[in-house]
Amino acid sequence: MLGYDLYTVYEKRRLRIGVEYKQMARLGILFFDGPYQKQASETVVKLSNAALDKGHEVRIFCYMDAVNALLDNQKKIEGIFNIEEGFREILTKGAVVRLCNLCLLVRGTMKNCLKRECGDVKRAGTPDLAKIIEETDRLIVIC
Amino acid sequence: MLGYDLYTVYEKRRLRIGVEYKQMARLGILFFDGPYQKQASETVVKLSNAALDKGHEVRIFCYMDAVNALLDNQKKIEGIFNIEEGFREILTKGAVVRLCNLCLLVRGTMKNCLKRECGDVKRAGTPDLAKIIEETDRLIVIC
Amino acid sequence: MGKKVLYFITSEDITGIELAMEHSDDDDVTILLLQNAVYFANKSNKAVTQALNQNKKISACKEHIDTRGLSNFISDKIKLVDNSEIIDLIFECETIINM
Amino acid sequence: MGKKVLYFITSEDITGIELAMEHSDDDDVTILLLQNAVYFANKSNKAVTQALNQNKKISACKEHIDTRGLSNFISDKIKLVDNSEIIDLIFECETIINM
Amino acid sequence: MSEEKNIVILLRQPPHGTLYPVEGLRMTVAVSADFDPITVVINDAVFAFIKDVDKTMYSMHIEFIRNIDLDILIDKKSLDDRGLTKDDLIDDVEIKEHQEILDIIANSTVTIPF
Amino acid sequence: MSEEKNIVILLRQPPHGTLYPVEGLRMTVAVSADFDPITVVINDAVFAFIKDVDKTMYSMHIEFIRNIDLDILIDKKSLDDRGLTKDDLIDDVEIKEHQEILDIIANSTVTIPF
Repeated sequence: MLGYDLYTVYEKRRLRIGVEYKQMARLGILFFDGPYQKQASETVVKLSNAALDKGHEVRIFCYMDAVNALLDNQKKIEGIFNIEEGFREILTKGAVVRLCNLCLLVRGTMKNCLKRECGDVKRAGTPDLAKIIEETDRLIVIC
Repeated sequence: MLGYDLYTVYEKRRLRIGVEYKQMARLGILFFDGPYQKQASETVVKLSNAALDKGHEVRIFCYMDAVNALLDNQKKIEGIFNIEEGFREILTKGAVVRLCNLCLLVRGTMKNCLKRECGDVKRAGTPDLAKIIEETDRLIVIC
Repeated sequence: MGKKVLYFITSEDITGIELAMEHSDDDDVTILLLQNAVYFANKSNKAVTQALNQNKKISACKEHIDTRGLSNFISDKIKLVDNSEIIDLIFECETIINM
Repeated sequence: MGKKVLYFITSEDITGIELAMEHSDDDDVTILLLQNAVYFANKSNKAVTQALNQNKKISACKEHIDTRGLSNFISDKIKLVDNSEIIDLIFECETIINM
Repeated sequence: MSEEKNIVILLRQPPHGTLYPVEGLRMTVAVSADFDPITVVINDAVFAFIKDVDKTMYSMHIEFIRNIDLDILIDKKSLDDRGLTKDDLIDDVEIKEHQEILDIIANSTVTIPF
Repeated sequence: MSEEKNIVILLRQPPHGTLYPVEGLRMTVAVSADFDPITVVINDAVFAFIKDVDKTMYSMHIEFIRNIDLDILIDKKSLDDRGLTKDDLIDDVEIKEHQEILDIIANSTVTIPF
């Protein structure tokens, strides 16, 4: 929700101050890997934070194992970057997160993901990635 | 439970018929990958089935993402080998499955795994892998 | 002949095959390819061709070759084995080198 | 100069660097290395040395270089960038080739 | 904005053992509603299009992509490296010289790897 | 039975970006209660033992392994391939010629890769 509110703000800002808007752009992020096995989900969180802190908008599509990055109850362990906390933070800052529905279903993790009260996180289909590509200025893929 | 009962049977059989016992051996399996991203969990199920069908005993240690192979509610999708069903089958046939406790905790999937009524599946620590190595005749690792 | 050794190769890391090729000829070495490691069985793969020339035994999981449609692309010298034969091979060998 | 192109390389697949090296000199090409792709920045890596000789720009994620303790092993010609600079680079380039 | 974006879906991983190439094709299909994505096939992903490979998960997507006249382009260099030829492949794909593949990637707005 | 088993824990992946090498060392520690595992380090895993690498997750295991007098052996060939020398590494490891590494693996009962 927050993400789309920010979007409205940017649009208004664009109409108002033109050039300045250019520095506020929209970043799309796609990734495939689950947390704790590979670094991708940590990189997604850190780059999202950097983009959000610079005033950009961030829209993330979690594909395949990446849906598990949004699981609830990830235990904090010293020395390991907690992925759930990372996603909670960027959701609070307005990031939009879409989770591949079919990927959740097949893995049996449909019911254990972060809920809407954490921010604009929703189940989605592959067409939603097309939408993210269409509505953002750049798409990066974290392998 | 069944696994350990079979173990007792084999021990008795060893004492009774000596040589014949050699054909009933114990296979340890270690793997690291979750379901649906890589083939490892499917291979584990198929090799376990083959070993169990030949009368061998099978003890599996699920490390890192592999713990997610035992998640409940994995939706059946046509054309995709259902990993939950595969593990339910080998558990019924007496396979022993141990899940790395810390790996479950950090992933937030502790409460969603197959329960004891499915067979001898339990949370465990790395010392339990040492035990599996000690108590089996061969250890294979599926990468 | 020394002991029977099985290189049990399930990953696409060529290191396993390289190690097997460097393994002492005193032992009876079999290289078993599974999962995407079966692509190493492709005739155009130099390491495997060299291993075959060195008279190392190479087997590959039949199901994994078939799914990938590779049966026409692999050398005749590679033995295709089913899951039951793989289990036998595992227990026949005294040493298992997983890769 | 043509357009600005970013090779955004986050995987340990050398193909991304090979493609970048074959990219037309008409464009302004930057290769950005992240995650374990930063190992390609090692001085002893031939592909990256060649890319530097071709005057391709190479950047690497500073945090990922530091965690891996690689700062003494990489060429001076590789620019270390923080996450904020990575975001700027992404928006400066018109084409993003992810690998 | 959408008309200006040239999207390349880059398949690079082998067809079985991971779901990457099949998910890549699924993405080509999904993205085709808004764009005209080009599917480019390099490295071990070329094995996804040999005649005898199990296509249970693939055929639906390949057929859809052919029916809407989008291209699946195979890198000839990747074929050569693997000792494969045109005759080994199904008819629904087109083989391109390596330089053409490079040009297509260079002219994309975004390349998405699978 | 347990005394006869020679276990090699084979580290082959880089130290960060995946948890494989640290999990491998954790396994060496766990297995050391019942066996005398040898940790063998090849390929990009050698980077886990350079001086400047972040060892937050590693140091505890490395210290434990040293304290119980188990060996961490580094393949010299893997070092050479990466332009690394003994001076780049921490003191708790031992460099072995490639042939010795091969012999140790050949003489194992089971080699477990990470």
